[in-house]
Amino acid sequence: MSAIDRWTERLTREMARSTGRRSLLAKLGTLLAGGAAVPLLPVARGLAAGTPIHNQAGPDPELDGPEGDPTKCEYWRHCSIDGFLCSCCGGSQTACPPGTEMAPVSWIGTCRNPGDGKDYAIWYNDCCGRGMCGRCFCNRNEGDRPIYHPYRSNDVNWCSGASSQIYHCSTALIIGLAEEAQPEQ
Amino acid sequence: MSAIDRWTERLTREMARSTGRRSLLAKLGTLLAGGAAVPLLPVARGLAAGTPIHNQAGPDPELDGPEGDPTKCEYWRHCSIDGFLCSCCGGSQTACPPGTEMAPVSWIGTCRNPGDGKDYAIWYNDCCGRGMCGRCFCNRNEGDRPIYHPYRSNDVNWCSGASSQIYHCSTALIIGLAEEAQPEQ
Amino acid sequence: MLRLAIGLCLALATAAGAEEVEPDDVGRSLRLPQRTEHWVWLNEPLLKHAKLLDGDSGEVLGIVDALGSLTGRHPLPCRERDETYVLETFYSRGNRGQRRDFVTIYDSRSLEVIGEIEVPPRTADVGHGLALGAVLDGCRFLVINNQEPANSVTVVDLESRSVVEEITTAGCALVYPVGERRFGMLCGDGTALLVEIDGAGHRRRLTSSEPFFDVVEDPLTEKGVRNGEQWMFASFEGYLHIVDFSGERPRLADRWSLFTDAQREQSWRIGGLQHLAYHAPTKRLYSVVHQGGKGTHKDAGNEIWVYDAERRQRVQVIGPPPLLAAFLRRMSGIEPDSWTAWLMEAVIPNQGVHSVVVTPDEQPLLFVRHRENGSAGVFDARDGTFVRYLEEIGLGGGLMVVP
Amino acid sequence: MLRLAIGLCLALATAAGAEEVEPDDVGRSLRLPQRTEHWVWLNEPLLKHAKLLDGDSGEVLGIVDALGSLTGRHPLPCRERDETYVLETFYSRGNRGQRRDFVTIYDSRSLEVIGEIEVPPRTADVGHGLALGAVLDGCRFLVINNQEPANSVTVVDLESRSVVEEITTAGCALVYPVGERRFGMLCGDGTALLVEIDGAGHRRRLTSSEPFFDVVEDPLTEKGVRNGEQWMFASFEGYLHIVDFSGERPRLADRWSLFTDAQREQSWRIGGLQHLAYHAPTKRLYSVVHQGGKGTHKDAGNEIWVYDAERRQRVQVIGPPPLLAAFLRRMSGIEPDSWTAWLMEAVIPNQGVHSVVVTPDEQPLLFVRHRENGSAGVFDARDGTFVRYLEEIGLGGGLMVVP
Repeated sequence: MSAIDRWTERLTREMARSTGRRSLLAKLGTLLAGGAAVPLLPVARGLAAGTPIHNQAGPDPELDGPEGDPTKCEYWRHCSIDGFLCSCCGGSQTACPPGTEMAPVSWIGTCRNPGDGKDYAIWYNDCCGRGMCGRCFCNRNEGDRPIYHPYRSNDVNWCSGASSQIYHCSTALIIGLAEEAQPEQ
Repeated sequence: MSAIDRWTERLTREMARSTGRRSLLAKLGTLLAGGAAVPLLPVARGLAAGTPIHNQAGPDPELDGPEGDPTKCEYWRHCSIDGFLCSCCGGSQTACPPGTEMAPVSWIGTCRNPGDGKDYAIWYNDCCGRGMCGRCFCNRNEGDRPIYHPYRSNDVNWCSGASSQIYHCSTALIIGLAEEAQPEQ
Repeated sequence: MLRLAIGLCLALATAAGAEEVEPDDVGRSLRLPQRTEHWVWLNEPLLKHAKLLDGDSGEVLGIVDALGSLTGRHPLPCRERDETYVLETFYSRGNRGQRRDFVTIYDSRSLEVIGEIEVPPRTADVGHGLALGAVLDGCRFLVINNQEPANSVTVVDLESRSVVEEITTAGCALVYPVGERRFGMLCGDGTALLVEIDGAGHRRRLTSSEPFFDVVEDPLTEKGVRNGEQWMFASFEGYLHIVDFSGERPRLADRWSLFTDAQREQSWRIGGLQHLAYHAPTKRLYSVVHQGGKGTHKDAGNEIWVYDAERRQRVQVIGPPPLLAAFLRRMSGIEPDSWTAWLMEAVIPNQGVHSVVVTPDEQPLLFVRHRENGSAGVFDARDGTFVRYLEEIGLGGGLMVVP
Repeated sequence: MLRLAIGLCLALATAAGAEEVEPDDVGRSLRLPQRTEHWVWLNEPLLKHAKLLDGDSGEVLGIVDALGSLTGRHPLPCRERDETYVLETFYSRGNRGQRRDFVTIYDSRSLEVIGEIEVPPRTADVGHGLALGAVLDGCRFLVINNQEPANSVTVVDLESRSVVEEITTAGCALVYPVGERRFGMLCGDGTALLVEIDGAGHRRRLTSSEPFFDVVEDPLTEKGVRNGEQWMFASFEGYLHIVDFSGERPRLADRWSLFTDAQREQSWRIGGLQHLAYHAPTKRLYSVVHQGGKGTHKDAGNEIWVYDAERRQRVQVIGPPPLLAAFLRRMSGIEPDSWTAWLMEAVIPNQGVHSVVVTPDEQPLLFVRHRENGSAGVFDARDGTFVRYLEEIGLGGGLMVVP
């Protein structure tokens, strides 16, 4: 078992533990290309079955101003987002707008929550299957990397795993605390 | 033969005469609906076979300012146009942009040429089969009528007769002199 | 390889602390909240969709696609079935290839696509986007205006989700519902047509009115508003025509002038896209007007005149908000209360509005919209107080539908 | 009926007079004029097409569709075949249903669709739109970057108009042509990959370089520029990497800093979309730069630095024009020379540019573009003189391709 394999196994176990309720089916793998071991990401995750009634997750209660407002680009979870904010499109920072499908794979950012000063790992899952929402375009690139480093790249259309790859808007889900800050911090 | 039938027959003959080179296949008809004789238009016309090399028809030499400039909404032929000006999209006021198809039917306007003070009948043929051009949107409504009076209605997507009904831009072709001015003049 | 592993580790980690924000569930999509009377659908022709907004909050609640026409056909909501219908045209190669037309069926609560009905590929495509399809009362039938080659309508049974038949309506166009199995049309000979279908949706009878308007000299705009079994249409010259479809044969029930002689002399004129709105409980008629000559019947209006339709009197004048300045401010990323925003509002001309719609309830909202940049605003319809802008609706579109 | 006949008569008439303007021919479509070196393709993601413009006149020459991706994939022109290729994705129901991907083939002179090649429905869709497909030298083969599930490329034979094969390139992405049957890629382990195909387009050999950059600490942007068999990539931290694909194995041929230590201290940084451009005859490198921190590698630049790439020295600084003010002026319908236009330019901040491209000829033009509103301008690349705005390109898009 290579170092990478061991690492992905540990990661999978830890993610499953830390995310609790989620039915976690993280698929991580490696492929050999040109003799170099390179991780094949993104992370595929299971989807929660429930479709809640309208539930605007709403602003972070402990934060004032745009850093606590999920309809603003300055919202703290948006530090590596690239797209239309689902909170402006009938969804929220954690759920897709009515009639759209959350893709099971995403890119990952690490953002500092000004409320507790901690760094959180964020999944920027895209909502898919309907044309561009067009509202609240936001592009911030802390920790963004080129597409040859895909799970860190916000440029990729992350609707790949959904039933239609048409992009509608982006969410910003908390995975858990991050071990380290962004390279940028 | 009804009055309308005689009228359409005369119209067809006169159009063929006045337009000379065109291979004119004007199809005019009437249909009975609810007991009332109502003309079924638009006029279907044959398409000239030749596809000329780039030939920006260009401004009217005798006219200064926007009234003589086919890329301007104020151009005299545009008095009843509704859409993107083909002159701004790689075409001209008389020819479609490269790769698009001129629909064989159109609505009809009557515009006064400030160069000679005469009223001309204008065919606003749409160019079709490619998405909206998006440049030089122009809407003028002299003589425009609602869609139950279809061949006088610039609101209709006149790509109906083309192989794809996707609208790209609009031209403004001279048919000949008009017998009467617009009701608006 | 070590460096690579470190890079990967940056993103993900265990969470042992007690105070941190809880992890989120993955894969959730929202449903709509409970419907209120203050919702409105706004089309967007460039993005080819329609947005559902709440007039009370200004928030976007959801979006449905509307592909393949000039304007993006607006949604056709049906309360009895909790369904929303959109007429769409698809080509096998985007803008080329084989054309197919569909009624796309959405669940009105989840906005999920729950079905489709293929219809003859002749659905009318018209820039104004109005009265090209309608759900008849009771939501059993949907009627679509076809355009090519001759005028006709397609009758769709929404219960069996199938096409019943195509009825030729040569010379007549547009669909104005007046009952469960009855709808009106306007015709090129200056008449109105009443189309009646039977319980299965088949053609029962077509009945024409007497000619009552002049399609050349003073035609009726297509932008009528409904009042029960009557429809009100304004003519280009500003006469309101009340067409009654309740009897065996449609007829002009009434006709009155929206302008006094003095106002006509000052060139006041109707115009716009959805330039009329009617609020039945208060009998208030809202009319977008401007000063202009013939041929300006689609121009935006810089005033909204409010009439008591019973007394046939103008009772109020509402001035539209500076929608273009608000639109450009938002596009430029300028804060609403800034000096620059104030300057933009002062410099950029108020271009008026093309469209008005009013909600049907007792505390009605009046929505207004400018079709060229799609910007919109909300008034209290009772007293004409401006309530808010609807921000970032899109980049174009002038249609509004109260579901 | 008389009134109706009069109405119809209004439009059409005989023409007996001698002086009137001649009737026009119906049904004509133009071909493109003779190609010059100063043409450029500009994408438009909202209208989902790309416009071809003449930089000398500022005129739009023609438009091709580009459906089904975030940005509208840019055209891939091929001079030898007089063909232009666009990668497109179509769904059977607009934004839903079955996905099919195609290479749409245009005649470069008429912009007519003259063919299509269906390809595996996995073509990569990436916001920046760069290096996702490329025509190899000589125009025999087109290579497409796939994205899902694993990294791979599809090789298309343009002569037989068929897919030859899919080559797995796990961990490596993007396509940088370096010959008739050779192209480079960049990889997640900090290496470059050389892919060689045989005369039929089948996989011949994949060869990796030594690792030469750090994908976490200082990755290379995807926005490289070609110089023969070498590609130049800037790293986030502003080091230019010259990667040589001419040998058996790709290698880092050279690496130099775009900034002095003093400039680094002032936070000068590369950034944008197509932030590099290279003019081989004069060895001039154009680089979009701004002052900012880490994470600003996609931000627009308010300066364009011109380097002599041989001497590795900055030789000029070009300041971008106020594109946003020009864009909003045009949208507001305000005349260029008016007081209002002047005021808008004074009030609305200059947001810089994201992209630069340069034409390859001896009198080169430098095109610049801001991706958020799609506005563009033209400079004389030799002396940095501003030549003109390219007006009304669309409402978004930052890509430019010189055909």
